[in-house]
Amino acid sequence: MKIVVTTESGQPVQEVTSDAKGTWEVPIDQPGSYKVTLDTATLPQNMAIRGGNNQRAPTVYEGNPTTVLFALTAKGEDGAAAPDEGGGSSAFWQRAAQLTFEGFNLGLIIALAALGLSLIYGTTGLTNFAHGELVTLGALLAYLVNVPFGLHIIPAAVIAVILAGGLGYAQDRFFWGGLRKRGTGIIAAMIVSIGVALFMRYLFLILFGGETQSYAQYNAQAGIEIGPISATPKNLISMGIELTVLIIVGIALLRTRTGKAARAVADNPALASSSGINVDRIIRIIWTGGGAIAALAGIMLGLSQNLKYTMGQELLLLIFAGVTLGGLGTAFGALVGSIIVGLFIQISTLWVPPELKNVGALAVLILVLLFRPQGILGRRERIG
Amino acid sequence: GGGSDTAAPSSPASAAPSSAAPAAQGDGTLTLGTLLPQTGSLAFLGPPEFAGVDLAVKEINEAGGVLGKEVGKIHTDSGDTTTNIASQSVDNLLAQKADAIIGAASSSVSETVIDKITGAGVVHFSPANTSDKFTTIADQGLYFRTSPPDKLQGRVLGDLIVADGNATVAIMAMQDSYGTGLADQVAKTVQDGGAEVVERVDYDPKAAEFAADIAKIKAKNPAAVVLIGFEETAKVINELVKQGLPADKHKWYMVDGNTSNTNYVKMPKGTLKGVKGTIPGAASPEDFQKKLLEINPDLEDFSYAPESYDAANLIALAAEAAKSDAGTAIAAKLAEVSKGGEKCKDFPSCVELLKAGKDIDYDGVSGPVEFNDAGDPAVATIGIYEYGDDNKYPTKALEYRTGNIEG
Amino acid sequence: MPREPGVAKPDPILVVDNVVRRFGGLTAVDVKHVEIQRGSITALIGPNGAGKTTFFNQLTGFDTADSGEWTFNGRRMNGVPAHKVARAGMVRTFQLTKALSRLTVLENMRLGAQGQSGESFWQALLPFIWRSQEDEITSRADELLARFKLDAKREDFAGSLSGGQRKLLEMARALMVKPELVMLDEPMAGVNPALTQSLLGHVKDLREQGMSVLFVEHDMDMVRDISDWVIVMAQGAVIAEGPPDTIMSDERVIDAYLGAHHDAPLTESELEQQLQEAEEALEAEIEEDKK
Amino acid sequence: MNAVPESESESKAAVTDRGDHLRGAENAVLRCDELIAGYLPGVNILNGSDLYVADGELIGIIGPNGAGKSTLLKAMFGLVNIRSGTVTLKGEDITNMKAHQLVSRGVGYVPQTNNVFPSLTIEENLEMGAYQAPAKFKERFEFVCELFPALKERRKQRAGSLSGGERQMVAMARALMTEPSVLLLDEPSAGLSPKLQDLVFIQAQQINKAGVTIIMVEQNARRCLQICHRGYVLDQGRNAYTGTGRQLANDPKVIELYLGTLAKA
Amino acid sequence: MNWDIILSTTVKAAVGVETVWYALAAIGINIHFGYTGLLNFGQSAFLAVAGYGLAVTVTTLGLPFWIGIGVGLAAAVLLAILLGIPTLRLRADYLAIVTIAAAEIVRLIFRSVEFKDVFGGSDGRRGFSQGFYDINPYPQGTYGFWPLSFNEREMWVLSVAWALIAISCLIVYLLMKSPWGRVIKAIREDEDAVRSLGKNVFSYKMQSLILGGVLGCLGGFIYGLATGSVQPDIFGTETTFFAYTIVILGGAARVFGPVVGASIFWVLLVLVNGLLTGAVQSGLLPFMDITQVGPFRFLLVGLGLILLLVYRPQGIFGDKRELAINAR
Ligand SMILES: Nc1ncnc2c1ncn2[C@@H]1O[C@H](COP(=O)(O)OP(=O)(O)OP(=O)(O)O)[C@@H](O)[C@H]1O
Ligand SMILES: Nc1ncnc2c1ncn2[C@@H]1O[C@H](COP(=O)(O)OP(=O)(O)OP(=O)(O)O)[C@@H](O)[C@H]1O
Ligand SMILES: [Mg+2]
Ligand SMILES: [Mg+2]
Repeated sequence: MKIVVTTESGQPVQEVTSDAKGTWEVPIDQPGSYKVTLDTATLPQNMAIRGGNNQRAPTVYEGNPTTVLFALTAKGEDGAAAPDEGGGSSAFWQRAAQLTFEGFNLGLIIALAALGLSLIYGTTGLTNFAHGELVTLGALLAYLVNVPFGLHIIPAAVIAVILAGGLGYAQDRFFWGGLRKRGTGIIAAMIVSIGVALFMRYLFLILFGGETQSYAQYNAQAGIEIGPISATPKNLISMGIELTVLIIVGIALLRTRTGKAARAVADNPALASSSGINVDRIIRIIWTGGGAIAALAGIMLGLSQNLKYTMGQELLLLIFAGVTLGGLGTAFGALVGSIIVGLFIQISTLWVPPELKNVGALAVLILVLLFRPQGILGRRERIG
Repeated sequence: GGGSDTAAPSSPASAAPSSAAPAAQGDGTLTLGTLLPQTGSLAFLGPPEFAGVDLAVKEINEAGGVLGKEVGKIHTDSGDTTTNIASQSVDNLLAQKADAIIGAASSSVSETVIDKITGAGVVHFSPANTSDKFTTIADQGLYFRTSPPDKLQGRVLGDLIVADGNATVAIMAMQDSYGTGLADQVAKTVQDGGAEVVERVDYDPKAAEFAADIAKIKAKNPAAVVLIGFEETAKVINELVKQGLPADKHKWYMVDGNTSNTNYVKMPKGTLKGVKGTIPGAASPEDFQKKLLEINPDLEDFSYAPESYDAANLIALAAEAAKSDAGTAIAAKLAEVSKGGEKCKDFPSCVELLKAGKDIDYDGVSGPVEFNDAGDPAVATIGIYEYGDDNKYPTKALEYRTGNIEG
Repeated sequence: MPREPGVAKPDPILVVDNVVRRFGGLTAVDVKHVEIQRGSITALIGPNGAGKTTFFNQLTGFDTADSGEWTFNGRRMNGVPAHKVARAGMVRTFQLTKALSRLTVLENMRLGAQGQSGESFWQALLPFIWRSQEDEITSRADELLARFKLDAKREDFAGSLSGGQRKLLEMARALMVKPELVMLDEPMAGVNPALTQSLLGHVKDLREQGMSVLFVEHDMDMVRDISDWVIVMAQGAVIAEGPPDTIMSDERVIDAYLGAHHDAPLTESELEQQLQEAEEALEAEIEEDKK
Repeated sequence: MNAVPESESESKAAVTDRGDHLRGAENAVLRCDELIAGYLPGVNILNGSDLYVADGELIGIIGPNGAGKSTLLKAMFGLVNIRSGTVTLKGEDITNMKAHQLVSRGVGYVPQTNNVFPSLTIEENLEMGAYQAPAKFKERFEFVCELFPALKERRKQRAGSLSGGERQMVAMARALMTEPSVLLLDEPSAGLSPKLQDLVFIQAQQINKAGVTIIMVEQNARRCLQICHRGYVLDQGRNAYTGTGRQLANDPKVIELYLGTLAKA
Repeated sequence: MNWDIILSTTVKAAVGVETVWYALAAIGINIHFGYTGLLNFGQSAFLAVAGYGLAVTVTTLGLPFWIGIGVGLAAAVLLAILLGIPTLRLRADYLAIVTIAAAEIVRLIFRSVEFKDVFGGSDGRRGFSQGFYDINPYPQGTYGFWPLSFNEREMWVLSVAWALIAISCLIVYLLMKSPWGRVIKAIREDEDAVRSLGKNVFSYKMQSLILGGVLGCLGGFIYGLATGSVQPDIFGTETTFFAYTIVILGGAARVFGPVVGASIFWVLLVLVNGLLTGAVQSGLLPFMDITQVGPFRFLLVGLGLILLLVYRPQGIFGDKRELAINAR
């Protein structure tokens, strides 16, 4: 193939013919802009330049080679070679399918994290800004057991969830319970939770460092194709676990005696106590469960997205959005709301740039609340 | 830990804080302040940067210090813009009569404090700012940086991509001045070279996950994927592999921010095989990294350690050359010691030359660092590295390219 | 006047037509036609869950009726927001009290006064504009507080009041508005009888001054004592209307609402009888248990 | 103890006297001695109340608004912090014991306000009433539904949407779910229709006949005094008068200050 | 340890730039949350639109400084109205999340590559403060006495800021003593009751939102002018959280609460930092690395916040009685 190199103004520099591999080289003695033209007549038969343009305008800098590329495609395939334009609609739907899946994937993790928040909010009225840190805690505990101790991630996760449950218990036993006893108001408690969040987050930073880490297993697992979707086995199993936990907890709250007692405590602790419910015990159960569930959410997040000391904090806004959207204080509300948040984040990227993906989800949150001020599953209170 | 604590008789002897004396006079002791992230979203960059400065100060003091006195250093936290404590840290440094401040990592943080620092006649020297604003900013000639030259790096990387025969390229860039600056340059070079940028995604590094971003790239099925970012790239790679864009089917390219020998080792063997990355600096980073590990054995990431190290050395040399530790005096000499003279590669050898009355040209670990009038590096060397089966890159680069940054 | 539900009154202040409110399958309110006489005290009675409070909510704009319309002083009021209803002169109290907890009792009272120039943003910044009006409001509030036996609590937070005191504050605060029609939802439930009695005197005074009163109450002594007219609701609908005495001897009302021991307080013998009944029932129960 | 109005000699009801209390309280099921309690630091609402109730007795407490009646019940039931004084149940000191512990000792309580769980259904509300004895739920549920048939139809309705009177029924029913041996009722008849008020008073008597000790706070003072064995008049956190129900009801001073003459008219 | 430095930086922090702009933000929050009971977690958005309004007007559009201030104020009012219309009907907890969401949307848009030409992406904008310093009455030099010393620029910013704080406090004081303030506080307690007394609750809430937004947005100006630049990330949720912390520290619904709270907050941050750095450098804390001072400081701040609220839940100026009423 013949290639003509000229300066920007058209002054000829050299003509070369490419070698068998299709490469060529032109020495030049001055940096600057050049024009490189490929003589299409010299192309092999049945071949064409991708995109059709046979001119390139590279800038050459002192001391460095500059490469130009004439990508060739079989003639006639030129149109099809640009699937981004021609085959647009099927690619669009494939992406939409993938994004829907990702929406559920993310939504379920949010839901799991939101469940813990919602439970604790429900029973104690505490808007826990440290909940993100509980999520991080679970992930880091599992890391601790998994990497330095070398235990496989599955038993490590089990241990971490149990530990986190224990820590949840301890947190209420030694901290929040005491505050309740002193009659700390819910606003004051909310600010305290900001303090707890700061404390825990920076403790993590000191102990764990600022870098991103990953578990020893299932890292960068290859995806498998399921129809239009590609997913990793770990995703699918995680989603199964998440859904199971969510449904079990949701039903337990509605059906079991302790679950009902938890809702009673949420409504009116003094009356619950008057009915013979040990309020502190119920709250401790909720903290234990909430801590454990948050930890599980953290581990799931860590499995799919690696670990960092701010991982929970970065999810917190989405968690709040999920809880609120569903209706504060209901378990299934947290599930529905979170999945909607997850779906909107992902699917909105079909139209908005991914850097603004949270904008779409948050805007939907605002819109929904405009029409249903009590959230999707929440109920209006009667007046009077 | 590490030996960093030993060499820190930090406060100047004559510390009586008299407000009347402008800091510009100098007090005979060169005091380096650092304003680097101990907290915030760039906290992972803090340890290597601090270690770089520590290493330099250690070497300088072992070589007899500057102007016959040990160099002092004061470390402060720049946080990130969300917490806004940088300005308090600067107050603190100025109160302690720092003559030059090394920092910040984030361009945004630097912007919030540059007026304050340069207003006090102190050198503001960033190892990591890449925003092009600083080229034109009103800095009274006191702002410098050794940060990776993204124009040259972008050109080298872009050319590499074209040379590898990739006709379609997708760019996944972290959304800040570093990422977008580099991405713009890569995109331009790639397009000039005849390949097509089929997708460009700017992502928020704080996002919980990157599934949608990768899905967008996947839809265009590019031959090459350029990953521009920091350590969150590990998450991006997870997602690439998951969505069926592995390195053996699509070529991945990385940049200095994420070409790492520690971040990806836990991934399955061969995940990064054949991936190429560019890192500024002529020498293999390996030796330097060993020295850093003596300073801080916990280091896992080495980003900007060379730049920080060079910054400290250059300031010390400039002070020595100016025979003064005053900020303005140092600033006046910084360009001179960085270029045009006898080449030398570390503080002891350079200072020898200076003492012998020679003109020097310091070539650092991060590259040849020659300052132009704006205080930006003018020349740089970029190494191109390739990952092996063990998800690590070898000490030896495939190729080094040196060039003028502006072209 | 005839006693059928929905009779026309000579000078009605409030006229209600076909107000319906459903909650799911339950029709809480379904009032065909009702008129409230100006300058009189009208009682609204009916079993629990008859829809009295819900009816109040519709009329005062706190809830939206499914259908229906009503006029106050000849002005159509459906769809009018709550605060405009109140400004028009129709003020209600709440059955489950709404004390403004972290305001003092006095501030609660002052809030009720209408037309305060200091409530507009710009005038609020200039105290001399509203100072004298504030003084006048305060003295009126103090008068009412004394009458409602809340003067000792004047400077306390309303949140620290007892259940009965809250009821009193709720009513006193509504009177601060100087409404044309005041709608009281069980104002005296939980208020001690001696005080109730003195307050009834006050309400009668207000009637003399031309105020109209519509109130819900389960205390028949009180209803009999002060009301000029009684409206009976059951299952959302108005089932009877009339002067207190006639209503209270109405079989249907006794059946649905008053029960057997409604009229005078129990005599000794009645009490004995009641005890006996109770005992018998109990024994029967015990018998049954044994089986 | 402070002085009370001078008219002691004429009144049939006795002005409270500590000696009487100590004598009467010897075999009491539940007794309070010199209770001092309050909500806000430094402000005492109860100023040394004494009260006792013997086994199987029905006690009425009346008094003006804000006298501390509800506070007294709450203090006995562990819902207000007692600053000094003691509460004794069947010889056991239960001062400041938690409410749920008292429930397991057979005490039941119906609060004056906020007495239902608004987001639970009626049925769940009642289930919470039987929290410590779930096995009995079915049987007791049938029993309370007979008392208040309205509840059975609505068992799936959320208590938060109920009318004032309906809530009161739920509150009463919830306390009856446990079959308590001592029952504290705070204005159980408030907000109920006359017919149901009757029912409440009759039921109270019936339950009492079956051996349950009852302490009842009422503003429907006449009715209350008619059925109770003994009554206390509370004023400013102290017992002003005590006596049998009939004594109190006919005491001119009590009538003037607390009962009013309305009902007689 | 160098006590002189620690002390002087600490005293400086008590009146410094951070303190003043956080105080202004907190004064706004105090109006929203302390007095009206609006859980506005989007205060940072008010600061952001003001700062960016000024910056974009001056840099992108090239208009004079004073027009920039006007645009910033107008943007804050507009934001309050836009935010208020959908949210003021919501229950407090819902309002909180919606305002956080709105503030995040504002921030994400300001930092996006998509709108980089207007807002400058993640690096923000600079070079708009000249008009402000042009009217600086202080000649060049150093002002103040030990341990406070400021250059003429800082002096000018601080003078203006403290004047704004004084005016804001006066406004808050006058308003909250007035019947207007009574309505506002009553809304905090129970909207329905206020409605039943004939007050237009929505309108009052909107007035409160606008007032708090405008006073808060002054903090955005001060920040922008003092640093000479605006960045999107400074206007994230942390800023709002810290401002809330400041309000609670000082005592909610107290006129000087936010001002005192802001001083204490920054004094604590700087003092802890100074002490820790000093201690580490002089080898008192052998287990700690100097680079861990940053995180450790925030850890202590978290701890301090917890302890303060545990032992003085009403804040410095707050009224304990109010808390007891509100306890759940
Ligand atoms: N928001 C609601 N959702 C469902 N049902 C409701 C709601 N509000 C009221 N109800 C039902 O409507 C009926 C009427 O209630 P309302 O409060 O009006 O009764 P009332 O006549 O005031 O009774 P009371 O004398 O007990 O106060 C009741 O059966 C109640 O359960
Ligand atoms: N939560 C509280 N906080 C502070 N003070 C309170 C609180 N509850 C009640 N009080 C005060 O305690 C006193 C007694 O209240 P309590 O509720 O015991 O009165 P009561 O006798 O039951 O009155 P009522 O007949 O009106 O129900 C009142 O003066 C009231 O102001
Ligand atoms: Mg009612
Ligand atoms: Mg009471």
